[in-house]
Amino acid sequence: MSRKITIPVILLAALALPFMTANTYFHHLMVLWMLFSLLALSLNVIIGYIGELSFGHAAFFGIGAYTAAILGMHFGLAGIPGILLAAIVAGLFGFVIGYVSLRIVGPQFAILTLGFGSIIYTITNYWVDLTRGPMGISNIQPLGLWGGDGIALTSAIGYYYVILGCVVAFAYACHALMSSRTGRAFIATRENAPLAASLGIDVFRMKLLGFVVATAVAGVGGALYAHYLTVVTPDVMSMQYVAALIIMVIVGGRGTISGPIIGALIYVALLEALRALGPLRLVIFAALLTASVIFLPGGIVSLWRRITGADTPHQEGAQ
Amino acid sequence: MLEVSDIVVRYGRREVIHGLSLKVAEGDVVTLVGSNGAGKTTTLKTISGMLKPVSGSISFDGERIDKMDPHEIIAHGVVQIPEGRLLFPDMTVGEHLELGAVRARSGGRSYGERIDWIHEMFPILLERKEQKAGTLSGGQQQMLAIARGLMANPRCLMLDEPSLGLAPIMVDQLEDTIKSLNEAGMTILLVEQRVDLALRLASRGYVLETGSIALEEDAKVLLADPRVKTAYLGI
Amino acid sequence: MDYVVFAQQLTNGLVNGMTYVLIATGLTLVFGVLHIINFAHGEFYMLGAFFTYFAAKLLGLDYISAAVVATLGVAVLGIFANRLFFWPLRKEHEFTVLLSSLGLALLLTNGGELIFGADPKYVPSPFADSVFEVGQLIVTQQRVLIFVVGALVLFGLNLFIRHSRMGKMMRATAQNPEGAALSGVNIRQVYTVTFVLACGLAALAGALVGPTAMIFPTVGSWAVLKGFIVVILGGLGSIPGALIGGLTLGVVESLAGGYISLGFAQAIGYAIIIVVLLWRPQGLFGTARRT
Amino acid sequence: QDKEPVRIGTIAPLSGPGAFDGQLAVEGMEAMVEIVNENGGILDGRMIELVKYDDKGNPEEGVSAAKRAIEQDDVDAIVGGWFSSVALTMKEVTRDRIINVMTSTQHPNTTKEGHKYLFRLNATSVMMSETYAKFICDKMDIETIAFITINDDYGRLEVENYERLLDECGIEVLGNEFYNKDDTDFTTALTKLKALDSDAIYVSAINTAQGATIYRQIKQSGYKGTTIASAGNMNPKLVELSGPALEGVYSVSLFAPDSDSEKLKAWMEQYGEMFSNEPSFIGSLGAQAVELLAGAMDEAGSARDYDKIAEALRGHEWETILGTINFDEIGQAMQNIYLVQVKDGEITSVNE
Amino acid sequence: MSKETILEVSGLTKAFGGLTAVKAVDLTVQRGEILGVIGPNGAGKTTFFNVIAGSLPPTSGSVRFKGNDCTGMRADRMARLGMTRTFQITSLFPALSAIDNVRAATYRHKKTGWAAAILRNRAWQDEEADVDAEAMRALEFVDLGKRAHVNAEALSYGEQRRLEIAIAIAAKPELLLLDEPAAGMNPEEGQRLVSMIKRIRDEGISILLVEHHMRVVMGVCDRVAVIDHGEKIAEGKPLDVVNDPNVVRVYLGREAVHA
Ligand SMILES: Nc1ncnc2c1ncn2[C@@H]1O[C@H](COP(=O)(O)OP(=O)(O)OP(=O)(O)O)[C@@H](O)[C@H]1O
Ligand SMILES: Nc1ncnc2c1ncn2[C@@H]1O[C@H](COP(=O)(O)OP(=O)(O)OP(=O)(O)O)[C@@H](O)[C@H]1O
Ligand SMILES: [Mg+2]
Ligand SMILES: [Mg+2]
Repeated sequence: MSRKITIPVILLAALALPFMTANTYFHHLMVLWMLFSLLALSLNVIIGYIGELSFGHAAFFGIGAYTAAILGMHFGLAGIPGILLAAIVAGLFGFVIGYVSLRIVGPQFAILTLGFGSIIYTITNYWVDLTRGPMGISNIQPLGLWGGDGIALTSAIGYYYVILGCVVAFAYACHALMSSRTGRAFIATRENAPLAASLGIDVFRMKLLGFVVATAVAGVGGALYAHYLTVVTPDVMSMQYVAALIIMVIVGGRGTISGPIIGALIYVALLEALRALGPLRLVIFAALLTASVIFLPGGIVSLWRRITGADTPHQEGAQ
Repeated sequence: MLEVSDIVVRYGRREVIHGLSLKVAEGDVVTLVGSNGAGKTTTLKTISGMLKPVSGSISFDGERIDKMDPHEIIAHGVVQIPEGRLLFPDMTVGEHLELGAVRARSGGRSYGERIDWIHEMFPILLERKEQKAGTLSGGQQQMLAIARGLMANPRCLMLDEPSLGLAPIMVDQLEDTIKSLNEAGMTILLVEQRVDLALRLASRGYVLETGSIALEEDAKVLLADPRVKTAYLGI
Repeated sequence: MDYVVFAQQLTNGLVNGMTYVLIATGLTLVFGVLHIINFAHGEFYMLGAFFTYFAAKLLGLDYISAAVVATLGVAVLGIFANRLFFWPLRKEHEFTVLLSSLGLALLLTNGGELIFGADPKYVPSPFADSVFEVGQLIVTQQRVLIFVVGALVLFGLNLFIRHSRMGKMMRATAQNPEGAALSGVNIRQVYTVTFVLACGLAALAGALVGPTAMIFPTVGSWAVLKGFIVVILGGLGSIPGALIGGLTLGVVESLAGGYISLGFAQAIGYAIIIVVLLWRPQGLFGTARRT
Repeated sequence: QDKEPVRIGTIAPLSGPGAFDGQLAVEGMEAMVEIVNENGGILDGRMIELVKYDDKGNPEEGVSAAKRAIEQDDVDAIVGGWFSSVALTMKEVTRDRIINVMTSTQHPNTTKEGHKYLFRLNATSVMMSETYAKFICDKMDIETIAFITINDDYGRLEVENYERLLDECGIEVLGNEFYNKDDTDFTTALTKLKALDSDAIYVSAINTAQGATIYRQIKQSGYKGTTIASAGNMNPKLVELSGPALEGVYSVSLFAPDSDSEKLKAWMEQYGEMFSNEPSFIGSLGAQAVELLAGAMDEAGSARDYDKIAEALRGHEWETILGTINFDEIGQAMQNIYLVQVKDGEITSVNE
Repeated sequence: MSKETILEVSGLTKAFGGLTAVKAVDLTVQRGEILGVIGPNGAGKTTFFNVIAGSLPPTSGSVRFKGNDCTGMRADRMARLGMTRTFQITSLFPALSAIDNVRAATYRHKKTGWAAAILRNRAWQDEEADVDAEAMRALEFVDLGKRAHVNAEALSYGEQRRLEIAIAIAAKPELLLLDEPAAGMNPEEGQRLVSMIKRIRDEGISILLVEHHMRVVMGVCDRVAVIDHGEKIAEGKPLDVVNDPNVVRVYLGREAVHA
């Protein structure tokens, strides 16, 4: 099967998906899937492309959500300008935080992002005048074109298509990145920073670029989330979301485009399917999660590679 | 003493050693010659237990060692000095020597004697006893790697490109060291890109080509063999 | 009067700091030796507290014996955790291992909720409510116990890592596993010992800190985050670093809470860590990573 | 008995930090369901069936759960909204679509911005604090007070209310410390509060584990003044966990376990048969929700005619396990508020 | 060939705490020249490279490259100016295939970025085709054409060393710093390396070479400098240097006979 066939087929399937069922609850799940796909893809830029771990990604998601909520609340900007502003604000935070912390790599970087994330979380909780504190902001307007112009998106299907559009656009951008000189510089930086530098790659700038893009896209995700759920609380910045996103990226397959999307699907679908199990739900989920990690360390996408026989040589047998 | 028979080794699905056999007699110096990627390092790693053969057997002193873990093999007296040194950058020279002895074979020189012997052989290691290995120069690191291996009190020492990165004067010294180790009764399996040097030191040599033995001869004969001359010595 | 309050806050900070230290040491070991970010560490802390509770309740042991039993029990669990969740992944990318530990953490928390019940529990300790009074300073005996045991454990562990043969093997494995294997280090044994020690330390922390608050199956997630911060602040894999890092964090939080704002105390703690890391990326006691 | 059951969706935190509260709530509901079903069910023999959903104490999960209940599982009514943040979010999903009885949430906006099918059982924090403040002023011999408060909407409202109410009656508020919902150590805050040397410390804590820790640590800090427990959070587990630290402490509650109401006794008996936990306030709210829904559906003659059910609920006073209750226009319940005190490890109501 | 100075190092010193690894070294490289640097283990050669290439800041002294003062300039900026180096300890992108390793190295002299890739415009298409062709040529240059799709970590040691050279030349530097390129090669391969280096020079690239294989040094170098204990102790024509008794004593030993 060549790309030329599979990609249009998958796109058509994604477009047709909502018509498979009239059940609006499934539509809701599809929206969540797309939303998480967008977020996981953005985190994948950090984890998969620049090779660092960020524990602060949910904070940027939250910043986007709050920006959209506050703009909507105070200025009636509930449309495209609001989303763009959410991206800009989240990206600006990403720039400042990235600028400060990307000089440091590895676990130390992860903890720096955790620190920044927690500070943002704490401020969100305490700056009641702006954010309404722990109770969050509810009754956020639904998404419109420019906001306040009467066109408002209320159905889950509508959101599904809007977010699907974002996911497709961003996935394509990631694909283009990987087939460009800039993308090669990303990968070189991830694989061996000193060597990359000796080849003329400005390692810091590459990382910063990746980080800002990732945080801005997370901001878009946050804004869409806020409009769709109409509520945002500081909880969206909690470690729970960070962990969920990391799970999606790695279980799906980091550094790939289909991986995070599949990871998001599995996350949403599995938790839903296990709902019937009651208290056992999360135990089974955790067991499946660890089993998948242990048996498919390269993520679900590596299964595909295994089946099709595209072998990656890989040390084995030593003690 | 060391007998490798018909081993097959794979990395993942790729088979890189296809039924290789070799023998090293007690007290001998045997060298393995082959171009880049022929499988020399792979062979040594298999003997030392870092890789497991898919089939075939390896025995040392009549005992099967191919199912053992590296630390057990070391305890039997088979020690590999790895290509690329593999030191512990933040640990001191002294600690390396101590660690070399964690699975030392019993018998032979005592711990203290070995330390003195090594310091005599490489005085710089005594001088830099407290320095961290990561800050040693390339050549100093190579000496430390050999010293660490010797601390295990080996009977059969496998050296993988020991001259790597050594200045000519140090290579001389290495040559002398290997000679004296052998004279002291140590069996040596040597992999060395300086084929001339290796064949000078060895009594027998195996020529390895893409994972199997192409030639097995007396070292002197190989040194004179025109095929070896053109393929490996560049003359 | 102000003086007394300050001294009391400082004492509170030091004791809280020591609880962080206890949690962080096991983490720093696994982190330092095996380069594993073990998200499940907090869950072993949780298990330590719960095992103490059940050992006291079901076996009728006194607090000290229960704590010892719990510590040993969880240390043994460390063997299985390593065998099933970490050892098989030793050659995989660090993020993969991290996810495996995250899975283990979820498994233990949710399994704990199922088995132990979701209701909070209290680990009874005879030292919990009795206090030491020094002048106007008041500290419970339990807190004094935490401090003293913490200091002793740290001291012992540091000696072990620096000078024992196993400690050296652990450090060697940390820096070059392949080189260690070729020097005769039994890597598998190093993995096992590291996890046994780390889990035991986490459990000991749980058993000691348990009686100062209520326990419930999700306490671990709090513990692991604090632990990480301390580990990074002090320097990866450094035991003295964990000590200084933990105490610093405890005192900073307590003074920030006492004199600036309680709600922001944690955030201020984070801010200080950020500043320290920017100044010394390798942490207070860490060695710089060579590239 | 083969009529289709009436299905009530219950959305509660069944995992995560709020899991214990969720468990108590659901147990309370199950005990009441059992009672109703044993008496022949409702609507001429239809049994009640609970469909449980976990919201993890998280608004987004709450939304998903509510959507699933309505759109996928097609339940007849929803009981939920234990945590304010979840309640505030969830009500937007249920808005004008389904009967939604909210339970323990105390946030005024739950009903202020509610909808035509939304009812809330718990008193708002304003109502609670008015009663409680009066008691504190009249009956307690204190002149100064300090607060230790959870930093969430509930806690913030509480301090706001009490600062005003107590000030009006001449009790001076010396200070307040906010703590966070994941804190486990309060010595720093308590050291500060102790230094204020107030006659009383008011502890605002919803979470049982945190509450018990605070009470214990107050005792351990050597504080000698009066401890006052926040309204609506006294429960047997808290008493058990806090040990002697809670002895003699007052609180107000909708639930007085020693009340002589027959209905309450029956429910507590049923609860004791079915579960090992002690019946709690939060459980009694769950039970009351089931009781009210059953009654209103019977009266409306339908499980689906929400206008009629809502009308029935608003229509008159109801006799329930917690005594008489009636709802105002926006669905807010008016209930009895009891003053309770811990005596010999038992929660007893204080009869004036 | 015109006598244009491409690199001028003067008084370069680098100290690590108490240890001065490089002491006031002066050195110049002419355009098109191959200059060898030899010296005993631990003499400070690698440190010298690190300071010139911007991987370490110097303690004192100056580095001028193509007439610009580049003292203490960051490694990536040096690289963009046209100086590329290899590392003594093999340094590759281990998880990437050999060809991807080399592709990454073309970064310096390519222009189109992410935006062009999104638009898939003409410039991008042409450049990608160039990148592939250049990468393949570099691999073939070092005889790794057949191994193009093998991951770098799966190559044998000697192959990895050659891949490093391919990476370095794909960056199209003006000055190439090679740190022991022949390590891990047998004499025959060393001879092939000699011709390879000569061919690189013939493309107009100047080379600074650290090497212990005297046959390689003698085979390619126009001039040789000797460093011992951080100090330059000799400099000149290869034959003159190897006959310097001082050099024989500290460095060559018995090899002097063979050289
Ligand atoms: N980790 C690995 N994964 C997959 N293949 C490998 C791995 N290591 C080595 N190989 C392959 O195995 C073959 C033999 O490699 P080996 O390292 O044994 O060669 P060698 O004879 O030691 O060469 P050199 O002289 O260059 O060191 C080579 O083709 C190499 O590409
Ligand atoms: N980061 C460092 N910290 C302290 N000392 C160092 C550091 N790097 C190198 N050294 C010391 O500086 C001296 C020069 O080292 P360098 O690596 O430059 O030697 P070299 O000439 O390249 O040797 P070789 O031929 O063995 O590679 C050595 O004594 C080494 O121990
Ligand atoms: Mg080799
Ligand atoms: Mg060097």
